[in-house]
Amino acid sequence: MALTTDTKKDIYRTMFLAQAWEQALLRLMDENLAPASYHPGRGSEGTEVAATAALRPDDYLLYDHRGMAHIIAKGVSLVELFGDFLGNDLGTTGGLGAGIVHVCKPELGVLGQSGTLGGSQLIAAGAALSSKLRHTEQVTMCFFGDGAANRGTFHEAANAAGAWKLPLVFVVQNNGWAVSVPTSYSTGGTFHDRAIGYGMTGYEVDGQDPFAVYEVAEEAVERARSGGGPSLIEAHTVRLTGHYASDPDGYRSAEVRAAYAEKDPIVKARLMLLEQGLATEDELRGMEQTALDEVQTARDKALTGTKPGAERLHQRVYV
Amino acid sequence: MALTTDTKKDIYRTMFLAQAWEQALLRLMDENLAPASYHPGRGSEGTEVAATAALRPDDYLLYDHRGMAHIIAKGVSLVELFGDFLGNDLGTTGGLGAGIVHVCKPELGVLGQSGTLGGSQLIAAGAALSSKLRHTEQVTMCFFGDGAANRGTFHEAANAAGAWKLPLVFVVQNNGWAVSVPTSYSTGGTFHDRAIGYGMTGYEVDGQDPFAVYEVAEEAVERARSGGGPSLIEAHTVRLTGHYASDPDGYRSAEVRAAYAEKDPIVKARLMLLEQGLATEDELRGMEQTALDEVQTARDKALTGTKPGAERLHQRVYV
Amino acid sequence: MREITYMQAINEAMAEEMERDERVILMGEDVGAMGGIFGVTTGLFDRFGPDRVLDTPISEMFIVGGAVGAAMTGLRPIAELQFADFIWNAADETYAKMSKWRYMHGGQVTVPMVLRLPEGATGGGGAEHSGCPEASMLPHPGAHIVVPSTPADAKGLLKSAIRSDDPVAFFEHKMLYATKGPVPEGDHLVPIGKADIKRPGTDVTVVAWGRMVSLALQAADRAAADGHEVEVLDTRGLRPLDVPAILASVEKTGRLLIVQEAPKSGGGASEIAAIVAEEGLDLLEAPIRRIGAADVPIPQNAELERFAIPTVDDVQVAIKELLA
Amino acid sequence: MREITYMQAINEAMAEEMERDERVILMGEDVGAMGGIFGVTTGLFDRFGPDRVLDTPISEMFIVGGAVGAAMTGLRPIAELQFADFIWNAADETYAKMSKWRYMHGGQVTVPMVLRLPEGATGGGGAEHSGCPEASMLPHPGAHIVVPSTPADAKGLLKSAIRSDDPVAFFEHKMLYATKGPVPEGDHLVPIGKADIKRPGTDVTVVAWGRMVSLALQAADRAAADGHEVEVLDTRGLRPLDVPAILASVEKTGRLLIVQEAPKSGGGASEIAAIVAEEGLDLLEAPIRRIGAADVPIPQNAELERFAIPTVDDVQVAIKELLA
Ligand SMILES: Cc1ncc(C[n+]2csc(CCOP(=O)(O)OP(=O)(O)O)c2C)c(N)n1
Ligand SMILES: Cc1ncc(C[n+]2csc(CCOP(=O)(O)OP(=O)(O)O)c2C)c(N)n1
Ligand SMILES: [Mg+2]
Ligand SMILES: [Mg+2]
Repeated sequence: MALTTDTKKDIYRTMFLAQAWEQALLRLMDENLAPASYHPGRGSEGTEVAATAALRPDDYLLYDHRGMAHIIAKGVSLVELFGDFLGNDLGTTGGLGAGIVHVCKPELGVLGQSGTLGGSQLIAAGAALSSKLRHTEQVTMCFFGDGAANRGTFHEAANAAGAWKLPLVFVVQNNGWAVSVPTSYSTGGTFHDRAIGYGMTGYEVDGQDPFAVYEVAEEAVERARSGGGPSLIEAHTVRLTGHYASDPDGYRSAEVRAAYAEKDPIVKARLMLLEQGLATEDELRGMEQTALDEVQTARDKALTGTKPGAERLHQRVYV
Repeated sequence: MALTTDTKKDIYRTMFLAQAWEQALLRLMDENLAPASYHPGRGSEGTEVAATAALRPDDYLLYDHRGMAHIIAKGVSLVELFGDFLGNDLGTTGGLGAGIVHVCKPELGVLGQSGTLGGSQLIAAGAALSSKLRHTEQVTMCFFGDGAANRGTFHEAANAAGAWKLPLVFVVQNNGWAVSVPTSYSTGGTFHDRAIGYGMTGYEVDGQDPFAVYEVAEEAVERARSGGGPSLIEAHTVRLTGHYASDPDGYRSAEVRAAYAEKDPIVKARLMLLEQGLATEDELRGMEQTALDEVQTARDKALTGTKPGAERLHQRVYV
Repeated sequence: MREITYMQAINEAMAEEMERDERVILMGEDVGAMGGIFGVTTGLFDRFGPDRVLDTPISEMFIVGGAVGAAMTGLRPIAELQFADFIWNAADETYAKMSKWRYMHGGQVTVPMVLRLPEGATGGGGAEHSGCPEASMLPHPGAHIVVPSTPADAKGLLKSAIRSDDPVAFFEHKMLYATKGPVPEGDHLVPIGKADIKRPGTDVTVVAWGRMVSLALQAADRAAADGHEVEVLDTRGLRPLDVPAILASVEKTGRLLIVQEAPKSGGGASEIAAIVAEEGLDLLEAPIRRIGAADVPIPQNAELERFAIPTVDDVQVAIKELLA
Repeated sequence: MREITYMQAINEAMAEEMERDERVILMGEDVGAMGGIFGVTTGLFDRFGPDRVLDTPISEMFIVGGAVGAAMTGLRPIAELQFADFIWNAADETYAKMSKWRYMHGGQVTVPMVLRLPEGATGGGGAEHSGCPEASMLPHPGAHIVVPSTPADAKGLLKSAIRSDDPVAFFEHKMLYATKGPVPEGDHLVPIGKADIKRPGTDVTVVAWGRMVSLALQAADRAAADGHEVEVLDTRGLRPLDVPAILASVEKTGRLLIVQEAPKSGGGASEIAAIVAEEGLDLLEAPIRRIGAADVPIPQNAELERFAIPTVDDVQVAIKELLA
């Protein structure tokens, strides 16, 4: 799918929606209705939405712990997402979640989350192997941060993907930090260079520019789908907040944080749409209001869900 | 230390000695005096001896499971090595070994072996970190095969080494096979390219040419020692035998094996010494006879050792 | 009935299930052209080809984690780790991904895979190639733990495991590979989680699984010569654990010996002893006895290994002491 | 005596030992400028600098395996995994390298390191951030297993662990970090492997360690109100296990309850129950009782988690039943 004006608008709309959803979640936390453990995605919506937008509905997504924008872009309903965080029966896992949730929606290719970072890299390689062996032309996309990229799991997944030309796209969201540790301190070399050593194509892209992300993602996804093998996209993003919702973020200086604040991909995308004459201010406002209404409706609906009782504990552990 | 004629002769002598020692070990196995589990090193003596020769006595060595040439080159006595295989008190581990042994000689920097491939990569990174923090200018050299290079342990060790510029030299002995699996089937990209992604220098060298190996190893060791950070040397070697002593090697065709037989690094080094006029046939014969005698003496001595009894079982597990 | 080896039984089970269901694939180090380093997968590569029998890189995390991903998306992988000890090289993938993914995600996906784990001491494998880590899976519910002791059980249990929608960790003792026994042809299935009385008796219950069953049977023979009837109960694994069968046997005999090859501490014997001490204490006429390997890393020296690993003599002595 | 928190006690132990011995270094994710995600290493980076307090990459295998290499070559690392569950991400390094390297190499090297493992359920951490895997180390002899329950024990045991030439796995319960208690100033050392009677009693023995000790003490208070004297024996860890102290207590009370936070199957409680069923069966006047978490992956939903994890009520009920 080419990067048409509609695609651009859709990317913007989804970024805005994801952000609005996240604000609503944080409000639920303030109101003590949802548990306060969440890794906000503010700053990385550009990468998450635009890369995911290059996927087909039946492609597989292994999202990461930061934000929910990729999951929203893949089509999981806001009610289900709220339900997962509220821990009630409207969530995809039927109330097992709450906290840093595991969202799972196999019909949409959303396979779930590994709470240990890096676990999803291997599962992604397995899913990609599976679609290759089943000849389904499905592509698997796997998101993770600069920190998680340094787990050995990446090496094993990337090597298998490279050796067997698996239909897999790794997206490294490099926001420069893993909790308090700067990427420059913890990392030798660069992530996109690492691609070469596995016989993969490596891309470096500005994650603040969702349209640029979409273009490389589309190329990588098409390569994967047509049998050309895996790719790795290193997207430079920012973490506009603390690591988790209540992280005081004291290990990053005021200047560092201020510099990041200039790099909001949602602001940037909006500006590009206006400057390139692709949308009017009114149109965008309308779009935004619709998104806010959608979030409000979903929140109201989700709050009507029922929390599971003790009987839920032993369900679905054995078939 | 420059690659003088003496160094070249010493490398040849040690290669020959390692090979003679191995033949004697295989004979012990045939005679049912030593257990028949061993991964012969025939074909990789060039890499193992020449790279190790670039180390100082107090540098650290993490050898691999293939052959004993690196351990011999690092200075462990032949009696001790036989003792480890015979499982008697003359071995470095005092009889705990036998079989695919763990040789350990801290005074010579020989730190031991991880029976699970790849474990030594991490321990090597830790040893290199230790000498860096202790400011001892010791270098750590870590050998492993093409197969073991695909374990996630490598990634974590290489990344830490690259990030912190650790004094570490990885030597990948790429003999094209991991047991029955061709490297080309199991591996994406190349090993020396992988170095780049960690900010390391990567070398590709012909392991059949020990003098070439010495030169890159010396450069890498000196870089490490002077604070220039880690390197990775990919040496192309051959496995002249089956994977382990009694492996029928049926998964490799006669042609493949014949082609490898042409690539004996000992034969090649000998020829180079003669052709370059660095040694005479007589001199080499004398050297070889001395080595054979040395092996015989060591064998006789080692066979006088005593095997441990049941009381050994519970010794040295807690301090 | 025809007799085949434990290894052939396992091979046959895989071949039949791969024939029956094309979603079944096999992946592991050297499982292809070579037929596995122990020969267990011989012939499968030729028969089913490289898209069904995959030689993997030396990447244990990928072998298990990749199989989890494949199992969730329409395949039914049989993944092999070359040695059961390598479960530690893929522990998070085994305990937290294979075993827990389904539950963690609310049952939205199943993870129908079998993880094959050749286990046990063989005379010189050393501390990292001789383990019997089946009990390590107990605190990680979600996967079944199967440990067959005979060729017939190996075949029947593996076929059940491959058909199960739950993940199954399947431990095969390397020293059993060459042992022979009668195995029914065709669709022989053994249910997972049902214990089997391998020898009935009235005086002492010996509970064992995997290779230790044969030690128990040999010791029982010797005890019979002394006039004691030993019941040998093969749990065939550890999860589900057939607690009723264990308690029923102890009720009959009043004396319980549990034999495992793993180090005495922290193994399946401890779990079974604890359960009986909780649920069947009044059935006991003597203290429970456990036999396991010495609590040391297994030495590479085969002679030292012999001192470390349980023997028939150990079992015999314990039986005598229980009857004293 | 002054009162400080469990977390401060741990911090103080590290600071004092780092002051005392410059070979002691600290390595782990976010242990530097941030002071650890739970704040346990606060101030150490400022005090000892980046060559003594190292923020590592997210590479658990390197954290443990690298510490093993550093420990063999002249340093005495304290390595921290951010969550004890991540032991599965470094299992081979922990079980086979840290624990076994010395023995496997004939005692030629020592591996003097401490692996700090923040454990336990905290209300919403889910199946991969809530575990108490101390018992998983039992079948891998070579390392001590320490689990302190009070600030004083935390300080004294950690100082002993840092000075030990054996590797030590040191499990800290996250829910204890903020709890306060009296802690002696200065060189307070607690020997590894000695149990401690946290409350003497004559009617029932409750064996526990880590966070479960406080549940046991609360339940003992309630039992006292009913006129029953419960003895609470804190093993302070699992290896070495103070078996004589356990047997002595059971001899006094005749009744044994073991409480662990880990899932009921395959934990330390099973090991202790098995030992008592072997060595102290005739001391028992009632069946042994074990309490542990439900045998399911811990759900992320904190309300479901509460159903899964042992509570004071559970302990109280079990005590009552044991006395019935
Ligand atoms: C194996 C593992 N190690 C550590 C953690 C704890 N942890 C969760 S998020 C995080 C930081 C991740 O950094 P990065 O991958 O860069 O993603 P970001 O948070 O910056 O988006 C850490 C250390 C974990 N969940 N799993
Ligand atoms: C983690 C782990 N996986 C598998 C093995 C079994 N194994 C021992 S040697 C070997 C092949 C190694 O190949 P390579 O690294 O290329 O070295 P080579 O034998 O060719 O010298 C295998 C699979 C092991 N010891 N450890
Ligand atoms: Mg990051
Ligand atoms: Mg090789």
